[in-house]
Amino acid sequence: MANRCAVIGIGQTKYTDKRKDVNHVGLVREACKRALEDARLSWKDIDALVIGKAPDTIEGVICPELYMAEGLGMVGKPLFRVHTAGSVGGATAIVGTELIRAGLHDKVLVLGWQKQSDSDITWALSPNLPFNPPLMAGAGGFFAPHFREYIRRSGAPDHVGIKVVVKDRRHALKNPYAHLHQPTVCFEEIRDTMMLWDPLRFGETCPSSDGACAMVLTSEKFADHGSARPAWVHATEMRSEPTFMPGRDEVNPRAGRDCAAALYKRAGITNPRKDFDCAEIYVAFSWFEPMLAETLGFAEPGEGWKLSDSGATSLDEGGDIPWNCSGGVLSSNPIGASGTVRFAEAAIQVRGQGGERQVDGAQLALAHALGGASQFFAMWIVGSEKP
Amino acid sequence: MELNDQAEALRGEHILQYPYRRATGPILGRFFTEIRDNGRLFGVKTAAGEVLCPPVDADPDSLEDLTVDDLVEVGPAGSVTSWTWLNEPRPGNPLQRPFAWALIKLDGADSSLLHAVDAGSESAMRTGMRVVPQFADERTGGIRDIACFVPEV
Amino acid sequence: MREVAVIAFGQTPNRRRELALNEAEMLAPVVAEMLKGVGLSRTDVDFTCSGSSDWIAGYSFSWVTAMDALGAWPPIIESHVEGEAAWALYEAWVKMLVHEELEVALVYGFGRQSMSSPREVMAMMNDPYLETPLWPDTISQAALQARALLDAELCTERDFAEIAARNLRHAESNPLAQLSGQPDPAELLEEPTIASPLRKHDCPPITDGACAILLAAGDRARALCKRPAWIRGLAHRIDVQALGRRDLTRSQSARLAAEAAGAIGGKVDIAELHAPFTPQDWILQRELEIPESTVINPSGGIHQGNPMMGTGLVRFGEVAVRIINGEADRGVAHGTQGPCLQQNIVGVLEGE
Amino acid sequence: MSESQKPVTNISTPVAMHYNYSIGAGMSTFMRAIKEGKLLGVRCPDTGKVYVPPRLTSVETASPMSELVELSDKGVVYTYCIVNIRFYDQVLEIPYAYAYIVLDGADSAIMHLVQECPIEEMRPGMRVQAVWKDSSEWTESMENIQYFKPTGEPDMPIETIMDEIRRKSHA
Repeated sequence: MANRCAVIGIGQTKYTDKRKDVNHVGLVREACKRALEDARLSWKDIDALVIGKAPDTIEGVICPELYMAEGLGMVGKPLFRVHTAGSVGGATAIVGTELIRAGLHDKVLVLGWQKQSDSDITWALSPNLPFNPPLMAGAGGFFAPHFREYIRRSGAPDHVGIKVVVKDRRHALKNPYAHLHQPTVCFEEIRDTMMLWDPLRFGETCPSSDGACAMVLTSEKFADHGSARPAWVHATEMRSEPTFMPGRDEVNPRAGRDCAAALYKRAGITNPRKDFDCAEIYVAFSWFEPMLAETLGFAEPGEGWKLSDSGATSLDEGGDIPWNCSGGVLSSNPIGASGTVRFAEAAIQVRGQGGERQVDGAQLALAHALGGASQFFAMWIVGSEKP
Repeated sequence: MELNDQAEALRGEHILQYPYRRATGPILGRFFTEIRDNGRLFGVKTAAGEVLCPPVDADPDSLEDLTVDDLVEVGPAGSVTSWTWLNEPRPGNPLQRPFAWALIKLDGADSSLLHAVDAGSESAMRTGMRVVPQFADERTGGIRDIACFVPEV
Repeated sequence: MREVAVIAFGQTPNRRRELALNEAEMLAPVVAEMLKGVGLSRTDVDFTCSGSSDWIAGYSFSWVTAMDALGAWPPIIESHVEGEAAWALYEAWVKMLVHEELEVALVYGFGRQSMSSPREVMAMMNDPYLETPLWPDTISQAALQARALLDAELCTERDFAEIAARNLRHAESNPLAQLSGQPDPAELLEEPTIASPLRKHDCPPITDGACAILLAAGDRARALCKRPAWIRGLAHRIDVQALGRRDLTRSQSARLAAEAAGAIGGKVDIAELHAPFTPQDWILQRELEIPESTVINPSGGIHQGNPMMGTGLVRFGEVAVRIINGEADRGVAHGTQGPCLQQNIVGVLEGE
Repeated sequence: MSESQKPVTNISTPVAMHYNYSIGAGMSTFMRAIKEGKLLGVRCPDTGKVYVPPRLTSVETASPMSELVELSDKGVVYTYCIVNIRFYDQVLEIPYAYAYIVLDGADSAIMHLVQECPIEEMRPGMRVQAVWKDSSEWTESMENIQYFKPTGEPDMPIETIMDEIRRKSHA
């Protein structure tokens, strides 16, 4: 039986489009210091750091964590870099968890970050390689055909995507760290934004953010050290599937279904909608919410849009299974950190630290990160009780 | 028809380029500003009393944040602590004629800075030699505002 | 602690330029052959982890292409490190320590350095504010370290040439080696310097290649392999990066990693050191306290080939195969990344 | 130097890395054929699925694939997107449609532009055909096909087609 692992400290930066006042080291230290303070630990107490970030083309530095090692307090210690595309923030937390569970370390800092403002994300993600010029315009263009296929298959009405965005952006108003704070956000405002990648409007896409999110993970011995009760890691799971598989179901990827099934089995979850108090799911574009609701077992195939449409995932509407109380990726997207933020926000809920975005009495929460062409999945379940 | 895995593959020129622009944070910002505007070099003084040039954002011992108030002037002259002679400069190097890369400990500093030394020939280079910075004619903010170092006369 | 072993290793021939195949196409037959060698199929692999660099490949998410070539269906449990694949081995090892149900793990690394100029590409691994804008190349940086050793009178250029000659000599018995030979160190010293005091023989070759390792746990390892190379210790540490902040004659992080892995003391039959430059080989021998009797780099070391980001993983593979085939009982494998041995990983492998 | 300049808060650090990029065996086979006006796929020995462009190994089973298949330049639209935004380096007139197109005889979809079709008439299941550049301009590039256009043939049941492809998968 592997050791237990707890989240005892969480730190985030305020997500924003350009952090003009800090360099890479300054940005990540801000999140780490807040996590350490929350954990009531110092830099020197940390045994190891696991750091995640999406492609090194974004900052134009190969393995920037190497030059940042000293500023991260890791000289003479183990520093480990993960990169699994958009799911990396989650994969990073999973590696950190396993260092604890394997008994190799007692106190591990996990950190996801991205400084998108160093370059341009559309540039960084467009391969533009010889012989095969790209046709789609950015990530939204890549996923839009999948959303169209979902809509065709499920018969979902157009307003559901808009409703998801309004819900998440309203949640964001309760989260001081969220990038987009749009006090007037409403259905009409999103509906009237430009249809960039039909069926996806500008308003239904995530922002491009600078930011970092850190968590202090510890073994059971130090679980009560933090300033709030620990979030216990009940289970973690990852799955990947190929990009260019003929007939791959981009709408409801098998990797996601398998990942959720294995995760739920580990934690004894039989009915995710009922068993979880809330969930932080990687919804970078509006239509991912209903699609992922099906993939992750919150709704039957074809019925995910009804879950979103019913208000079940809304904190404001008193939904029974609030999704993305933090505002989600639709409100903040520091790519390499976005998965870590999901994992951290789930922990915030079960630690009761959510402030205005807190789900009353949350005891068990699901977090999910998604990468590549909806093909990389990283998930964890955290709870207020020991597993 | 069979797929051939022996034939020479097609090749094409591909350039991965972007004009990255990055925030410096306060300490490096002041460091570059002083070079650009005043031709002065600064290091940062740590709690242990060490002066690090180039400066860093966090104290290496305590890991506390350092601030612009911890900056102290160093140099501009310094000594070479290690060097190598490059007969064929590489694209983007500060000098496009044979030159030395050197680690340079500026007077008053306890650590060394990496830069180029325009010494004319390898025989002019030795560890411990004294060098002074030569600033770029047009300074825009950044480490290249130091064009190179040259032997102190 | 759960017992985990290397049970198989495979690599492509190390080539200056692979003309026909891309990374994924190079890797796939290596993995297929390795699995076949131990009688496993793709679906027997419980965890997959890789190491690579997008800036070497020339585009973002380059490792995904490799994963596609290996048949990731039904969906697999998979992860990736940006950087040297020896750290992917570390992730796989940790994963197997935790999860009893994971019995077999596949680890691989690859790179096609020939497509670009590695001396410039790797300059992007430095401080992007203070160093990369000057584009210091990897050879010049290593030369600053070499000079520090000479200035401290710890060793001589002759020592560097001897290390190169030793590697090249060992590579003669390695059919996959890129470089090999029986050079006279004195003659090597007559060559011109590239970045003084380093000469061509002191530097790594530019290589296109791929490599893969198979890990297995406990009795599964014993069932699949007559003599598994058990991982008795595995640890990694990092130093401050700036060369002007380090004692370049040392690699503190290599020593700390070796101590944590239990590599210091005890019998070491063979050691494979990931020293891209010959002076670093000398430093590593000292930091890892490699005994006189140890055969260092029986594969040919860096002269055998440098398929970045797999070169460090190859070191683990080359130690493991010599344990598996009975040539050695206990060996030390080392991987590195970052300028001048900034970050180091050390493993101790042993046969039963 | 001017004293009135603003303090430095950010620096410019341009990067331009040059690659002599090699596309590998599978893609080279495809591009060499397209230079002759042919579209090639490769058949997976385990699932029978035809991949376009050809690859050396199956993404599902990792088995080597070597049996090349010449494909029609006609196909059916699986799904698509209408793009109303110009992005980095993009030269296409907006709005434009690009679609996942399953060529006759293939199981994997290729992505390409669909034109000569009013945006509102785009639909899954629509039959389309490649519009080639003049053969004198053919090179080793996907751009030999300017775009796809509707053939006017009756639509195909895309759901059934995709289900059939999925049924070929192992496990």
